Amino acid sequence: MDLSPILISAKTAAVSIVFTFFLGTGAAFCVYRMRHERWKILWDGLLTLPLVLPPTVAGFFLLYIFGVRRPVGAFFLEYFGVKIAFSWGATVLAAVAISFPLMYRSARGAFEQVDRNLMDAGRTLGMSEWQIFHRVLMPGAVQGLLSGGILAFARGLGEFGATAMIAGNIEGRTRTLPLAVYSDVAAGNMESAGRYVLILVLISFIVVTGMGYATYVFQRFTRRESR
Amino acid sequence: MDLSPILISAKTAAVSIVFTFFLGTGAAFCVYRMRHERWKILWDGLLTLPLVLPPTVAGFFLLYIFGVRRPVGAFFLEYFGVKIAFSWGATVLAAVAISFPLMYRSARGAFEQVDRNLMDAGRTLGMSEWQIFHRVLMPGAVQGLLSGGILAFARGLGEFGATAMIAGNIEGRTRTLPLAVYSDVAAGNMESAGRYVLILVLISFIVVTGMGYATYVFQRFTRRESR
Amino acid sequence: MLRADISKKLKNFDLDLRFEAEGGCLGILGPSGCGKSMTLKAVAGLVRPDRGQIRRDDRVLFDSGRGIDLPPQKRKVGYLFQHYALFPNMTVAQNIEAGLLRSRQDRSARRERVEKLIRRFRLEGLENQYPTHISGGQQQRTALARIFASDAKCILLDEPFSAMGSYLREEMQMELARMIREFEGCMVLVSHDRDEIYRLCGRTMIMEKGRDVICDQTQVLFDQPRKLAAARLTGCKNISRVQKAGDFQVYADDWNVMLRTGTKVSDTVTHVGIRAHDILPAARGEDVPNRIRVLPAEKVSSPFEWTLIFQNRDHPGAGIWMKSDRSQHQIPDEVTVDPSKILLLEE
Amino acid sequence: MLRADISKKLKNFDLDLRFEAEGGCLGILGPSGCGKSMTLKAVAGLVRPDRGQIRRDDRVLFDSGRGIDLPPQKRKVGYLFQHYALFPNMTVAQNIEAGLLRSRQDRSARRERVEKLIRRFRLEGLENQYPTHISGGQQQRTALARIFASDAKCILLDEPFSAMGSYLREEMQMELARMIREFEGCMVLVSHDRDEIYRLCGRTMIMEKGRDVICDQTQVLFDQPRKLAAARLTGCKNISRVQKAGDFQVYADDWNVMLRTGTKVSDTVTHVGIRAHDILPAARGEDVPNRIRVLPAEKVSSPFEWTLIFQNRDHPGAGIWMKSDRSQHQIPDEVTVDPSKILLLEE
Amino acid sequence: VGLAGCSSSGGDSADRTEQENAAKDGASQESGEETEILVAAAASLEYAYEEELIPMFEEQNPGVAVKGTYDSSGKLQTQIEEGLEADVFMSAATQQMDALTEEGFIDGDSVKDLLENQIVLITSADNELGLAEFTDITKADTIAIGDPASVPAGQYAREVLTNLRIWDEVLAKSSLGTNVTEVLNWVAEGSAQAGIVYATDAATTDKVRVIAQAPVGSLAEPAIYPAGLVASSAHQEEARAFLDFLQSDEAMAVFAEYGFTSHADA
Ligand SMILES: Nc1ncnc2c1ncn2[C@@H]1O[C@H](COP(=O)(O)OP(=O)(O)OP(=O)(O)O)[C@@H](O)[C@H]1O
Ligand SMILES: Nc1ncnc2c1ncn2[C@@H]1O[C@H](COP(=O)(O)OP(=O)(O)OP(=O)(O)O)[C@@H](O)[C@H]1O
Ligand code: MOO
Ligand SMILES: [Mg+2]
Ligand SMILES: [Mg+2]
Repeated sequence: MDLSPILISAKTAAVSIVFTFFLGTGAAFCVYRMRHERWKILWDGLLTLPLVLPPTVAGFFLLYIFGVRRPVGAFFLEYFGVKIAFSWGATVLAAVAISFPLMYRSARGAFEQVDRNLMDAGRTLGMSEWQIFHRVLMPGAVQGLLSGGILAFARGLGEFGATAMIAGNIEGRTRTLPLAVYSDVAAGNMESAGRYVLILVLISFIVVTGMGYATYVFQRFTRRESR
Repeated sequence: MDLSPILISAKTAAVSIVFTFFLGTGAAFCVYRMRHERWKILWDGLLTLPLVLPPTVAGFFLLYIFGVRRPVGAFFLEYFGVKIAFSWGATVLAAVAISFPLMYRSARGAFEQVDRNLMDAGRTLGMSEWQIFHRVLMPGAVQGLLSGGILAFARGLGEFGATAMIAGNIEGRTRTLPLAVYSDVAAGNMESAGRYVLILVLISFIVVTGMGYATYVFQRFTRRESR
Repeated sequence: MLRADISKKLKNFDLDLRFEAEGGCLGILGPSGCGKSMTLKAVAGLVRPDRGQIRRDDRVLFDSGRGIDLPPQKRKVGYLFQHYALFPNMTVAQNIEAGLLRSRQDRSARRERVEKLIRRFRLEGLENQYPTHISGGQQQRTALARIFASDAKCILLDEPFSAMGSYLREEMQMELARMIREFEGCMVLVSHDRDEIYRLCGRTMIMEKGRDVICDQTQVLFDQPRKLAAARLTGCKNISRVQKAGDFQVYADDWNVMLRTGTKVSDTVTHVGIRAHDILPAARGEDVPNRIRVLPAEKVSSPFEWTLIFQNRDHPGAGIWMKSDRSQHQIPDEVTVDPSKILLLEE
Repeated sequence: MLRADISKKLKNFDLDLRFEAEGGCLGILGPSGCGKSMTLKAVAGLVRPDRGQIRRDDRVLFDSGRGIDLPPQKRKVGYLFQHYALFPNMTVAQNIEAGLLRSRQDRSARRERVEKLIRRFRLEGLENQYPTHISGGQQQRTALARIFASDAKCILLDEPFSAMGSYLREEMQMELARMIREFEGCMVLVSHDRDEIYRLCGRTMIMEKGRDVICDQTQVLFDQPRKLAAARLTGCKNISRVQKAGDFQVYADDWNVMLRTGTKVSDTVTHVGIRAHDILPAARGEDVPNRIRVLPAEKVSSPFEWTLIFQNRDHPGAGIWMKSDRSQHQIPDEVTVDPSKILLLEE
Repeated sequence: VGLAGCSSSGGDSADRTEQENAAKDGASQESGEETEILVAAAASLEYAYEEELIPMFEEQNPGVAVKGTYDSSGKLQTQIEEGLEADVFMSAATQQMDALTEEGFIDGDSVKDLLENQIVLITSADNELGLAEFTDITKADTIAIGDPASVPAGQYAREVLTNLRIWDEVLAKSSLGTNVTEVLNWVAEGSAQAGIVYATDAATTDKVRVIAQAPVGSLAEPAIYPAGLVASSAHQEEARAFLDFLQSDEAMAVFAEYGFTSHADA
């Protein structure tokens, strides 16, 4: 069995979740800070949209944006000398694009349930908005963020359609586990496919239950005493 | 422009969200009711797993379960006279299978944050467990459930990989909007694809913001006064 | 009649107590986090004790030995939650009706019953309001009406007034007192507020860290707390560790004074307590026992009461609280305590 | 010095009030939901009034006319939240340090300052505890220490004791009284508990439905409430609508009695109030004014007080509350009120 | 009716089917009902079918409606095995058809090798690598080919390159597409510098340029598109009519328009 897809997938999932986490959280924060409920609802709608695009189609769009001949892709190539399409980076790009809405929505919910009085308290104490963000809001939302992170991680780990489109399927470079599974399944190599699926499922299972356990422990530590 | 994909997708999304909603909510409720934290975490992990499978691969698995010659498929055919694979029902099956984990996790979170005292109050008042479920727990979780429903709806509407596998891509029967978009994009009919994408995005946008607005109105109505 | 003898392992300590409530109202007084709510929840069947027995009248609700554990639905034990736990998605009338769902009455019979309860608990006009839109007192009445609807034979009240300001509290207590008189079953009221317990309960149990420290008639308990925890919880402001110095004499370590006592000091006495109201100003030269010279004090006044805190002038130590009527306006140089007012306490 | 004159549209009513606080502590007394917290939040810069002006000392914090609206960070106004709003993810020491982040001191200077405050607020030993693991009183001290750390020139206290039982409350009030004396800036204390206001505030403003009803020295306000809302909020239990029957005489509709008054009844008087402590038993045959024959009463006792509620025997009406010392044990047949104790009130 | 009988001219058979239909399904036709047949065809056939062939057939055969489902041949094979109720199957390679015939899903006698397709080397329209012949493919840094495991075009590409003895070298820098569309887009967008697809695929877009056809003899057998009847079809008559129609001259003319060559011609 070829081990490279496992490594690539692990790397991709690990790196992409970092981006997804920060982008999703950042977007959620921006919307959270908006004054008018109407704008919030509108942005909520917009930022959930990528979810509705079939990944393969989303992959096309990415290709039309980041392809070497397209403005953004050309820009990257010219000024940074990075070719995005067909590089390992593209697997990350695809995973981030596809899992973003999940992270965004979870983070929005998590922020919304933080006690606004805590933030107001920070303000009257003279804490800057940034200090309030990272010392009050983030710690208060941490559980929801973790749970969103798990969803996004799992989705990113299993991402296939967009990845194939923008990153290609180059063995040892961009062939992630889902691509390898697909290839085997399509060819009828069910045994090999089964092994890959097992690994995919195992990684995800370990991460998901691991995080679940961590959250549980964390909860026990800081939860308000039940009255 | 062929309108049938719009109708099919609308029907599929509408029906599948009903199934997803009840299955996801039901599963979440079962896990919520478990006594031991360890089992909960384990089931959380298991029920999140489908998310990690590339939809196309999930589609293969579904086909190997619901194909007419496979046990489950054969059973349905024999006892109910329904053929599942490659019928319109299969588009629903695919959408439900793929969007299930999103609904499940949202519902879990929603249940978890309902005040357990309310349920205990119901018990001491002699309400049956079923009455407690539908008169106390469900209304208390309704916001989280709606938000999860939105996520699941959007994901189901955009489902492509598993649908193509188990339902096929039969015009007027199983060709949903995502499949139509894919076909057009693949053929380079960007204009027609664009129109379909627009409709896809529009439906989802209307539903997502509509639900967002409904939730907002609902919140204003029952929210505890801010202290 | 309610009789419980339970033990259960908790996070920080073990719950391990027995008590009995018969008619009237039993008060449970204890500091925050001592396990009061846990105890009530065990009786109601919401948490399961590790060992023990709970009986209501002649029904066994729980018996670990015989493997009996009735579900809360069958215990006919009403529980007034600390913050009422009204269903926020139901109106006042619907909340009350929720208590009737057990009895398989038809709609019209139920509705009639609800109307009766609404009148009885003076909730007329609020039938269609949601709990968040009514005042704390109205919420409490709704929660009580709901319990009465459920035909409970025994009612447990968990700090029923903790969520209201003193503005409402007094009225609510009066109302509850009336209800207690009218109710035939037994009641248990949990609180960390001594006034509440004093006003409403015939008997009182003092709890500390999951254990029943002492249980007696409320009046007796407030007059003669006997236990350190009981003295503290019944509002005795001045407490000091003591050393026995004679049959009727102790030395109070915290205030550095020798005190004469009214009753004989047994060997088990470790502390004494003096209520703030029992510290009286001593007229200069007058011959009174337990005279203490005091330092200039902190002073606080409430509408009908004065509070002073001073220290022993000769040997400064812990503060001594004195409360008196508003009519007196002089800060005394010396104070005195009648030996009979000195409470002898065991740890 | 703090001076505010603000108005803001709220959901159910409009906030529209002006007040001034100078040294000492200004109390704001009002029923639940009347806009007390809103008012404080406007001063702190957490909500924005629609119109008006707020000044602290010689700084303009807000002026709708001139378009000035300082952010809360720059107002140097400390706010003690209703439930303290301690950061649950920070220890006591970290919470206090959060108040120091504005001043760009280095770590060691900050730490030193924190240690000082911990000593000053008697939080030694709790530095590394999380807020959920300390008692209500300790939480309050931590919240106050945090405000003092932030170098606030004016402190707003929003129902600082609402979260504790009476067991803790008294101690905490004492402590706060000391703090108020030591603090040089001005303070505003919001409460729906008259005792609290009475004990801690030199001046008091009464609020009702977003408006300032009356503002005066606390002592004066409690003695002569003058306004119906003020009487009710300062704890006057007996209030009745009246009709003027003479220069020194009114007819109380709710109790069906004629009452003589100590002061001249002006035409604007609509109600009278009588404090429960001012209702005294009338000895048989004795010639006293305002004598009322009463029906057998409800009786409730608290450790050092008795409460009786009776009705006019001749013309039963609303209940009349009487409170008295524990020492008296007889339920009277007739009661009396000194005409000078009858409070004349305007609506 | 034997298979041999069907090899007569398309027009004839179409007429005859029409008559048969009219006779057999008269009742259902009156009530406005149509017989519906499902054609499962390789994705590369979709445009020829949807835009021209199906409308043409339906016009000639009132009362018969044709639905198409298009995907990669391998996927369609799986789907037919799992119960896809197609009536006609047209694959982009003989492998899938042979497998299905062997398993009894396809009526072996009905299978006709209809079309041939060319395997071509493409680059994007503006590529300046200066490739001239098929073996120049090794000059490209990144190459796009179909996954030989599941995509017929990929299987042919592997055969050609193996015969040219450059398969390993090419594979090392190849991205294996899960379907032809992917391969085409990779090249068109410049993600890959060169790629191997069918001539018909290359013809669908002007963003790629055909460099060369696979050298003669590099394929043991040409890339053949066989079509056949699904054995379990409930509409044997109509399906057979469609199959016959596909062999008609006018159908062949349409296929030619889309870049295919008739197998008989080759
Ligand atoms: N599920 C649980 N398992 C174990 N320990 C618990 C659990 N829930 C609460 N405890 C602990 O049990 C103790 C008693 O809790 P309880 O709620 O009965 O206190 P209480 O006397 O009602 O306090 P309060 O006056 O604050 O309401 C607390 O120390 C708490 O930490
Ligand atoms: N964001 C808001 N916009 C409009 N109205 C509000 C808003 N928040 C609260 N209100 C309303 O303003 C009124 C005053 O609220 P506030 O919190 O100031 O009352 P409060 O006097 O502090 O009451 P409590 O004693 O219960 O704390 C309430 O009737 C409330 O419904
Ligand atoms: O829905 Mo996909 O395109 O198989 O990831
Ligand atoms: Mg409790
Ligand atoms: Mg408030």
